[in-house]
Amino acid sequence: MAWLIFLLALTASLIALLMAPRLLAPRRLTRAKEVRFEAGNPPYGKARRRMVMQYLGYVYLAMATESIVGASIALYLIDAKVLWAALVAVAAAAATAYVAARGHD
Amino acid sequence: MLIEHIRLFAVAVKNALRGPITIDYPREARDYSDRLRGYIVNDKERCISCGLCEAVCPAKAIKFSVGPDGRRYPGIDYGRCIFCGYCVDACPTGSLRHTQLHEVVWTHLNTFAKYAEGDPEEVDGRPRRSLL
Amino acid sequence: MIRKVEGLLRLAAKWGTKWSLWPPHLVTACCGVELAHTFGPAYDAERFGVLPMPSARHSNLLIIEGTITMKMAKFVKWVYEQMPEPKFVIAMGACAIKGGVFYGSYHMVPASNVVPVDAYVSGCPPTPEALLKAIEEVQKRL
Amino acid sequence: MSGLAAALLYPGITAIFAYLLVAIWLERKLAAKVQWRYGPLYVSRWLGGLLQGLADALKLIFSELVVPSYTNKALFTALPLVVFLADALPVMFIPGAPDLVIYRSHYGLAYVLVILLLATPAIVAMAWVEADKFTYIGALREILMEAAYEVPLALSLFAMIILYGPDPVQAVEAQSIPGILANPLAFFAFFVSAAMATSRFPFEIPDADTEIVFGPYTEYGSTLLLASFGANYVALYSFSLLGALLFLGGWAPFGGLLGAAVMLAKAMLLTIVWLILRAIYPRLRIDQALRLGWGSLLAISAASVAVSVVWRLWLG
Repeated sequence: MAWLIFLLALTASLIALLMAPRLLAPRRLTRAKEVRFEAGNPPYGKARRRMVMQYLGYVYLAMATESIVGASIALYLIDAKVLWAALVAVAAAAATAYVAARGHD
Repeated sequence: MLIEHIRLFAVAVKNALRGPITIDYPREARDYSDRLRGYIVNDKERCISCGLCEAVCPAKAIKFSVGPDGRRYPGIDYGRCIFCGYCVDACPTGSLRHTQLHEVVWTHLNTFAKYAEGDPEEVDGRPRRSLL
Repeated sequence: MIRKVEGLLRLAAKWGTKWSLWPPHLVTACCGVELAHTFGPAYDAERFGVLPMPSARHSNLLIIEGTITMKMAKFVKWVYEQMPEPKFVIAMGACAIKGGVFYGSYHMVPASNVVPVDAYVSGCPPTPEALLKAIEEVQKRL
Repeated sequence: MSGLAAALLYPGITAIFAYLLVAIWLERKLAAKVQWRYGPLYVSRWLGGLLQGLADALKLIFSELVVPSYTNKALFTALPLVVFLADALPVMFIPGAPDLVIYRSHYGLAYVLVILLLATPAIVAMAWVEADKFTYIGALREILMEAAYEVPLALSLFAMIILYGPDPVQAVEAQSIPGILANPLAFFAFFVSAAMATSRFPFEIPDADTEIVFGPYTEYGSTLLLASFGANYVALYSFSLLGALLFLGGWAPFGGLLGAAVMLAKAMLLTIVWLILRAIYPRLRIDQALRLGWGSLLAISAASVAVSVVWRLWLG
């Protein structure tokens, strides 16, 4: 039950925190506050532009390696006898990722 | 490689133990030189109303106005004064002078000090400290 | 009872705002150097809880550092309007008060024409101690 | 009863918020000390400015909450809350003392690992909803940082799981010598990847305030800033509790209330080391951080797994 109390109390305190300025703080909306912040300039152009693809390889690498490592940990937790298989999988994944990341620059 | 990082940590700890060099402003004051160009005051007895200060002021901050005794005295607008000290240099009798007061803060736009007289309390009583 | 709670809340708001004035980075002219000096180790404005913040959305103290030209006035106004509500302004330097040496120039705007100013610091540029005194002045106002 | 105390006092909510205030004060104070300054002082001179965090929090509570009209307003206000929750949830599984645990689970460490890795997607979602140019760059950097640290973090925790088992309460009892001595490589990998995860200084890349205004937190004023940026410090709290538990022996020599105090002291020690990094290192570029994460850090964390296996074989 403690976890439920923890979650509820944490959520309640956070919501109270977010509601507090609405009740307590002065409000005066202007047009400048309504638009997005652009370091003192009036905003122009689109905010979401084309992503830098340069380092995307690392993200793919992370997804691939992470899935193998995660699966190994999960399998090890389910059955401790597969430790050796898990170790081999992790070692192979880490070595592949290491070599792959070397060639990425 | 590792030695370098350990040295970084050592430098940080050494600096942390050295203690602050900060001038604890409202309790301490920085030891400026005596010739600090601060708030400018005028000595009415010595002023001869010659108008040289008004002529020389680069920011045109000095205006003359008629005082209670019928003579004209300079007043300084601190909204424009840049504390350059030209008026003090130009003053032939030395009636204008700088004080050590340099924290000139106003809460209103009425920054004109008429007749530039008086003797503002100098920032004394606080320990003075040089920076290094 | 309700009035007592209200008074207590107002007191807490004032106390919190007093010791936590965060200026955004808006350096308009040369007085920015003295501002940097104020926040550096020598004078350390952080003793008063004044912490420079990068975004106008987080800050509540606008320090106008020196000359505002017509072009810059637009952005000063914009930054001021983007700041959340309890907000204070310090105009620093002779140029920001009435124009200093540029008085009467066609491109010169006094700070008080752009935003409501709480404290003026004279000097060209003012010493860091003068700026700290202005910050104290703003704190006294709360 | 002890569960209730754990949920509401330590390591639960009171401790989280107290830590938030103390850690921010401590960070500013430590950085100031190294830079020969005083740091926050005048707010409460007799305490060395300890109330600064409280003053900042009060200021943020009493300042206007701006929700820009171009965003999805519900998500805009809800996502900082999600980030805060995601960073605070690992505390649920980490015991503060032998029986001060909010949710006793046999697989506690695995849950902690999963939840710690889930915080970043929440931050990315937050930055995406804000739809600002700076938050967008911050979100991209956040994704890349997670790509850099998640595998070393998982591997270093895997090493400790092999050594002590996945139950956090038993992990302390299993430590005859502190984990930092048993497996220093795992501690190093954990330390660096936790610094990456909470954007401590050499890796303060997503919210680099000199480059991109405040990264993912640019648009948030008022208490939203407290919830979103404070979440970093809550993550730091989770990480330092976890580090104290796994590597410094938890409440080791004692038990009960004294044990809780010892554990908190160890966690604060770790926190101080993480915080003082701000005064020591310059910021890395994103590609340098990625190369570090996929180079030496990956190798070290893989080696730490091998070290754990050697320990297991030696001990039987």
